[in-house]
Amino acid sequence: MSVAATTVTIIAERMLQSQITRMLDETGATGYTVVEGSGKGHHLTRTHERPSIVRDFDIVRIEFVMLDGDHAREIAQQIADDFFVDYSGIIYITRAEVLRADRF
Amino acid sequence: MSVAATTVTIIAERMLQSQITRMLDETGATGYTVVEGSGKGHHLTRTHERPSIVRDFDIVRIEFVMLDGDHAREIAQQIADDFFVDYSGIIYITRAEVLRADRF
Amino acid sequence: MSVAATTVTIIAERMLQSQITRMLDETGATGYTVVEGSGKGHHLTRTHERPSIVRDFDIVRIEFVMLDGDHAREIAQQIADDFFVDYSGIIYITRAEVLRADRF
Amino acid sequence: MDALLSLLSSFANQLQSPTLAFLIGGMLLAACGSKLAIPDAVYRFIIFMLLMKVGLNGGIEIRNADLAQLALPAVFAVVIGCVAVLLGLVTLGKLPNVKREDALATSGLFGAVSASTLAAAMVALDEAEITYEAWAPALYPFMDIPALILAIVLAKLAGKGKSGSKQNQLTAKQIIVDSLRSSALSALLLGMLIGFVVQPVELYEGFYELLFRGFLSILMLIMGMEAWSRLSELRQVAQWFAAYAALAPIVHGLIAFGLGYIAHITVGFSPGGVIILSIIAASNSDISGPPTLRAGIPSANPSAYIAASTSVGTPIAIAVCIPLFIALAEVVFPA
Amino acid sequence: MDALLSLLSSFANQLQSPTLAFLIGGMLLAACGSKLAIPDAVYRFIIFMLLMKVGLNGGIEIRNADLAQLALPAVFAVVIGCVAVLLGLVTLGKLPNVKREDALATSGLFGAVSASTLAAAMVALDEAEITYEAWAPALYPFMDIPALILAIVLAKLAGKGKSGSKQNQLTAKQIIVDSLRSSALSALLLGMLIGFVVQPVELYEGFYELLFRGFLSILMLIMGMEAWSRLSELRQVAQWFAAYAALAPIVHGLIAFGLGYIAHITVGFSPGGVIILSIIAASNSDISGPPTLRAGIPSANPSAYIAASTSVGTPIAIAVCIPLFIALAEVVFPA
Amino acid sequence: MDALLSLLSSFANQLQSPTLAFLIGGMLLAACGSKLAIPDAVYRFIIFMLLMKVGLNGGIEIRNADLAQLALPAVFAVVIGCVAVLLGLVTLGKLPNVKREDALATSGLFGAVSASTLAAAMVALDEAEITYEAWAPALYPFMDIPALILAIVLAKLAGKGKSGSKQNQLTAKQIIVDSLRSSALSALLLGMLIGFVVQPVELYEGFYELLFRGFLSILMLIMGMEAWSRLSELRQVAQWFAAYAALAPIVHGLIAFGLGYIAHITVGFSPGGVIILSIIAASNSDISGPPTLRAGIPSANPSAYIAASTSVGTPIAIAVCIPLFIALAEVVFPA
Ligand SMILES: Nc1ncnc2c1ncn2[C@@H]1O[C@H](COP(=O)(O)O)[C@@H](O)[C@H]1O
Ligand SMILES: Nc1ncnc2c1ncn2[C@@H]1O[C@H](COP(=O)(O)O)[C@@H](O)[C@H]1O
Ligand SMILES: Nc1ncnc2c1ncn2[C@@H]1O[C@H](COP(=O)(O)O)[C@@H](O)[C@H]1O
Ligand code: NA
Ligand code: NA
Ligand code: NA
Repeated sequence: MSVAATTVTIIAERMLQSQITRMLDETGATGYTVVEGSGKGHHLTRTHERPSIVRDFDIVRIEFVMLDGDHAREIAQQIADDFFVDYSGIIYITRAEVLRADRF
Repeated sequence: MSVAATTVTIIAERMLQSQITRMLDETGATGYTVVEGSGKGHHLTRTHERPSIVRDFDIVRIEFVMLDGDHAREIAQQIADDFFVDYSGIIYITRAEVLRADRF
Repeated sequence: MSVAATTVTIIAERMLQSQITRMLDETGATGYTVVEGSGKGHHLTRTHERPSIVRDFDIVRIEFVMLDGDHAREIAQQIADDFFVDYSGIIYITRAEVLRADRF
Repeated sequence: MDALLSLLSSFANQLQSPTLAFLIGGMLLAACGSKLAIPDAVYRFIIFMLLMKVGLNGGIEIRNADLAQLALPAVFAVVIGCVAVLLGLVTLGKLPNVKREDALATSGLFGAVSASTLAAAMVALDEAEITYEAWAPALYPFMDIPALILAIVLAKLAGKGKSGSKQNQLTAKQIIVDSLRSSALSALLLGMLIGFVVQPVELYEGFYELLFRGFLSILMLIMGMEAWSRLSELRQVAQWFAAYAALAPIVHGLIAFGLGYIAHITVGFSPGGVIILSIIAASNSDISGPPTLRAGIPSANPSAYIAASTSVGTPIAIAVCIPLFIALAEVVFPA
Repeated sequence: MDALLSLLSSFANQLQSPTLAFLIGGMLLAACGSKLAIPDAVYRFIIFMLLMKVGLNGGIEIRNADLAQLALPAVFAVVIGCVAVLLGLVTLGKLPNVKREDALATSGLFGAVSASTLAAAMVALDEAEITYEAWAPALYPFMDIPALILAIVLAKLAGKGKSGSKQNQLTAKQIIVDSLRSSALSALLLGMLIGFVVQPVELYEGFYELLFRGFLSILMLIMGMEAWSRLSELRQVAQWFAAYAALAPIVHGLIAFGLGYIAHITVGFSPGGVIILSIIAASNSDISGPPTLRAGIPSANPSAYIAASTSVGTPIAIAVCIPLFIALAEVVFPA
Repeated sequence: MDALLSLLSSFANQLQSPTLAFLIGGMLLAACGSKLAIPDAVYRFIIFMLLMKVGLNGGIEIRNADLAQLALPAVFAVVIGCVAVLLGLVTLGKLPNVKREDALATSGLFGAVSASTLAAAMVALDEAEITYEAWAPALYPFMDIPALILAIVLAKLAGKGKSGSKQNQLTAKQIIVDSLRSSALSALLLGMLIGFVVQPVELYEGFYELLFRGFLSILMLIMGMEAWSRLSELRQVAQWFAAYAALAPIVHGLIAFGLGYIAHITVGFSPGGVIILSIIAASNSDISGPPTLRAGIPSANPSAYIAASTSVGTPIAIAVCIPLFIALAEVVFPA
C-alpha cells in the first residue's frame, strides 16, 4: 500500500514563508505543511514566546512530501540557492513512504 | 542503546484530531505528539494566522513512534481508510531509532 | 550537493526546554529548532488549547541536525540520561541529508 | 414615491455608522495589502464578549417579558431557515457548474445565522433608538439549527450509499447538539441563563455593555479584512456562488420582514423585533455553520460556501441589509 | 441556634453572586460538552490584570497603613501554610493507595495560595461592604512559599539518594526565588511597588479597577470549565484525593479563622482581614504551585495533585469557603 | 541659571509618571528573572488599540485644523529623518569594529519612528496639559519612511553587485509601500480616515480613549522587559552600538526641537507640536522598521540594530527624552 517518497524540511525565517511557498507552488510541489516555532543557529535566538509585533523574525518549519525524489531535491536546491545565501535557514531531506500515494 | 523504530506522521484537519487520537489509543499506540500548523494541498489554503473562530479547518500534524513497525503500518492504514476518503490529509512513514526503548 | 546527516528529535515537557537547549549549546550542537505542541504518553494528556497559566507542562519538540552522527547520538544519549529518568519525554534519531552543509 | 424617498434617505443615514466604517475600513486595508492583523485570540475573545453581552441583556430583561409572544416569531424563524435552504437548492442548485452538495452547503450557511451580524444590528437599532423584545435575539437558534439540519439531511438523501466511510453519520440529533455546543450558541445561552438567574446588572453595565461597541468596531474591521482576502478563493469557484451570496441575504430578509409583519399584526411583534428577525434571516453563519457543514457534507467544497458567505454574504448583510430593513421599518411602521 | 440560622441565611445570600454564577456556568458548559474556549492568551492576560489590580490597590493604600500590624498575621500565615502540609501528610499520606510523594505534593498545593480565589474573595468583600487592611493581600507569599518549601523538603528527605539525576536539586532558596519569580507573585509585588511609589490613582481607577469585576467573571467561567474537564483525570487516581480536596479547604480556612480571631483580639486585625486570611488558607495554588512542585517532586504524579486541586479544591474554596467565612465573620464579629 | 534650575525641576516632575514607573518596573522584572509574560496576542492588540486611538483622535479633530500649517513641520520631519541616517553613517559608521551595513541599519532604525514612544509622549502631554495640533501625530510617516529609504539605498549603493540573490531588490517605492502597509502605519492611517469621515466621537471616548492609558501602562511594562532581556544580545556586538543608542535619541531630539522652534516662529507651530516632533525624532522604530531593514539590508546583523534600539534607544527616548523635551519647552516657551 505504501509507496517510497521523499520529504524535504525547510527551516527559515517567517519573512520568507510566502516567497518559499510561492516557489513551491510554481515548481510543482503538490502540497506543504507549515508549523511555527523558534530556534537557534548562527544568528539571533528566535523565540515566539516573547511579545513581538515583528513576527517576521520567527522561525517556520515548512515540509513537503513528493513521490519523485529527484524533483524534490531540485526544488530544495533551488530554494537553498535563492534564499539561503542572504538569509538564515537550513534544509534537510529524508526518505519516507506514503499511504494513499494518489494524493501526491 | 538505540533500538529501531517506526514513526508515522499524519497531517489532517483539526476537526479530525480527537477522532484520530481516539483511534490511536484504541489500536495500541503508546503515545503521540500533536503540533498545529497550516498548509496547502488540493483543497483550501489553511492558515492559522488569520483570525478564525473555526479552528476546525486548521491543520494538525500528529506523529507517533512505535517499535513494532508492522503494527504502526496497520494503524496508519486504518486511519487512512477511515478518515482520508472524505477528508483532507496525508500520512507518511519513516524509519528511526529510539533511545530508552522501554518507554514505548 | 547534499551531505549525509543525522537528525535527533527530542519531545519533552516545556519546563525542561531551557535546560535541554543549554545542554545542546554546551555539547556542541550547531543549532536547533523548537516547536510547541501537545501530546499523550504514559502520564498526563497535555494540551495547549486549554487555558493554562502553567505552560510548563506543555510539550515541546526540539530537533537538531548534525553532520557528525556519532556526536549527535552522544548528545542524545546524554539528554536521555540527564533528563528522562525523572521527567516525561522521548528521543528518536533519523537519517537525513542536508543542503549547504557548511552551515552545520 | 414619498415612501421610496424616505426609504432612501433613511438608508443613506444608516450608512454613516461607525460599524460600517470599520467594515469598509477592513476591506480597504486588505485591498491595500496591509499587514495589520488582529490576533486570533482577540478575535475569539471579542466574539465571546459580544455574545455574552447579548445573552446577559436578554436574560436580565426577559423576566419582564411575555414569553408566549415568542411562539409565532419562533415558528416563523424555523420556516425561514428551511425555506432559505430549499430556495437555495432550487436556484443555486440548478445552475450550471454548481454541484448539488455545494449548493446545499451554501444555502445551509445562508439559512443559518451570524452572531456578529446580529450584534451589529443591535447596535444599529440602539443608535436609531428602536426598541425590541428582550427575547428577540433568542430567535437565533430557531432559524440556525433547522437550516443546518435540513441542508445536511438533504445532502445525505442525495448521497445515499455513496460513501462507505465511518464519518458520514451525522444524525439530526447530533447536528442539534453540535450547534448548541458551538462556542457561539453556548455563550449566548449561558449569558441568558446567568442574566436570568442572578440579574448581574452592575457587572453587565460596567463591563459587557461598556465594551460592546468598541469590540464590535474591531470585529467589523476583522470581518472586512476577511471578506476581502477570501475574494480570491471565491474567484476559483463558479461565479454563481457570488451572485447567490449577493442576492440571498436580501431575499431572505424580505421574506422574514413579511412574516414578521404578519406577527406584528397578529401578536403585536414590535417593529424592532421585525427588524431583528429580518437581519437574522439576512445573515449567514460564520461560527457554528462552517464546521457543522464540513462534518455533515464532507464532499462539499469548503472554499465555495465559506468564500461566498465571508466575502459577499456577510458584507451585504451588514452594509446593505441592516440599513435597508431599518429604513423599511421606518417607512412601514410609522412612529 | 440563632447564630446558626443567621450563618445559614448569610451564606445563602452570598451564593447569589455573579462570581459564583460564572463558576457554575463554566462547569455547566464543560458538562454539556460546549466547545466554547476562552483563548489561553486572554486567560493569562486576565490573571495579570487581576493581580496588578490587587497589587496596585494594596500599594496605593499601604502608605496610610501601620505595617507593624502585619507581623502577627504574617507569622500566622507561615504557620498555617506549614500546618496544612503536615496535616496532609498525616491524613492523606496514611491512606491506602496513596504514595507519600503524591500526598506531599497535594498538600503542598493546598497549603499554598490561589490568586484567583483571593481576587474572588476581594470582590465578595466589596459587595458585602466589608473593609480590610490594605496589606492583607500581601499575606499571600507568607503562606504560599513556606507550604511549597516544606512539601518539597519533606519529599526530598524521604527520597534521599533514590534518584541520581541532575534535576532533583531544588534548594529552599531556589524554591523561594522560583515562587517570587512566578508570574502571579511578580505581578502582585510589582503592582504593590508601583502603587506605593507613584500612587497612580487615576490609572488604577480608570482601568485596572474598572475592568476587575468583568475579568473576574470570565476567569470564574474558565475555572469552572477547567474544574469539570479535569474530573476525568481525578477519577484515574485514588478517591482519597477527591475526599481530601473537598475537606482540606474548609479545615485550613477554619484554622486560619481561629488564628485570625486571635490576631483580632491581640493586635486588632480587622474582621475583613480575618476573612482574607481564611480564604487564602482555604485556597490552593493554581499558578506558581504546580510547576514548582513538578520540578521539586518529580516522582509525584501531576494528575493527582492538579486534578484534585483544580476539580475539587478550587470550586470548594470559591463556592463554599468564601460565602462560609463571610457568613461566619458576620456572626462572630457583629457590627 | 534659573532656566537650568527650572528645567531640572520640571524634568524631575515628569519622572514620576506612571508611564515611566511601568517601563522601569518591566526592566526590574526582567532583571529579577520574573517569568511574567504578557501574551504576544495581547501585545499586538494593545499596539493596535493605541494607534487606532491616536489615529481616530487626529481624524476627528483634523476637520477644524488648518492643514496648510502641516507643510513646514512635515518638510522638517523629512529632513530630520535623513539627517539622522547620515549622522549615524559618519559617526557610528566610522568607528572600529562597526560594519558599514550595521551602522546604516542602526541609524535607519533611529531615524525612523516608534508609535509606542509617540503614544507615551501624548499621555505625558495630556498630563502636563499641553495641547498640540491635531495633525501632529501625522508627522510620523514623514520622518519614518525617508529614514528607512535612505538607509537602505545607501547600503545598496555600497553593496552593489555583491550579492547575486533574488531577494536584494527592494526599491524605494517598495519601501514606501511596505512601510505604509505595516501594521503600525495602517492602523494609524485607517484611524485617521475613519475619524475624519464618520467622526465617531462616542465610540472614541467610550472605548479607545477609555482604555488608552491602561493599555499604555501595560505596553511600557512589556517594553521594559524587552529592553532588559535584549541587553545580553547587545553585549555580543561592539560597544559602540550601545553608546550610539544612548546619544542618538537626544541628539535627534535636539535637532528636531531646533527646527520645531523655527516652525514655531515662522508658521506658529505650537509648543506641544514642537515636543511631538522632538519625541518622534528621538524615538526609534520598533514595528515597521526592523522587518523592512531586515529585508532591505540582509547582510546587516539584526542583533546589532534591534538590541541597540530595544535595550537602550527606546528606554532613553521614553525615560529621558519625553521629560527632557517637555521641560525644555516649558523653559523655552513660557506660558
Ligand atoms: N543544526 C540545526 N538543527 C536544527 N535547526 C537548525 C540548525 N541550525 C539552524 N537551525 C534552524 O535554522 C534557523 C536559522 O539558523 P541560522 O541560519 O544558523 O541562524 C535557526 O533559528 C534554527 O531554527
Ligand atoms: N505533498 C504534501 N506535503 C506536505 N504536506 C501536504 C502535502 N499535501 C498535503 N499536505 C498537507 O495536508 C493538508 C491537506 O491536504 P489536501 O488533502 O491535499 O487538501 C494540507 O493542508 C497540507 O497541510
Ligand atoms: N510513542 C510516542 N510517539 C510520539 N510521541 C510520544 C510517544 N510517547 C510519548 N510521546 C510524547 O512524549 C510526551 C511525554 O510522554 P510520557 O513520558 O510517556 O508521558 C507525550 O506527551 C508525547 O508528546
Ligand atoms: Na440566515
Ligand atoms: Na492554602
Ligand atoms: Na527617530
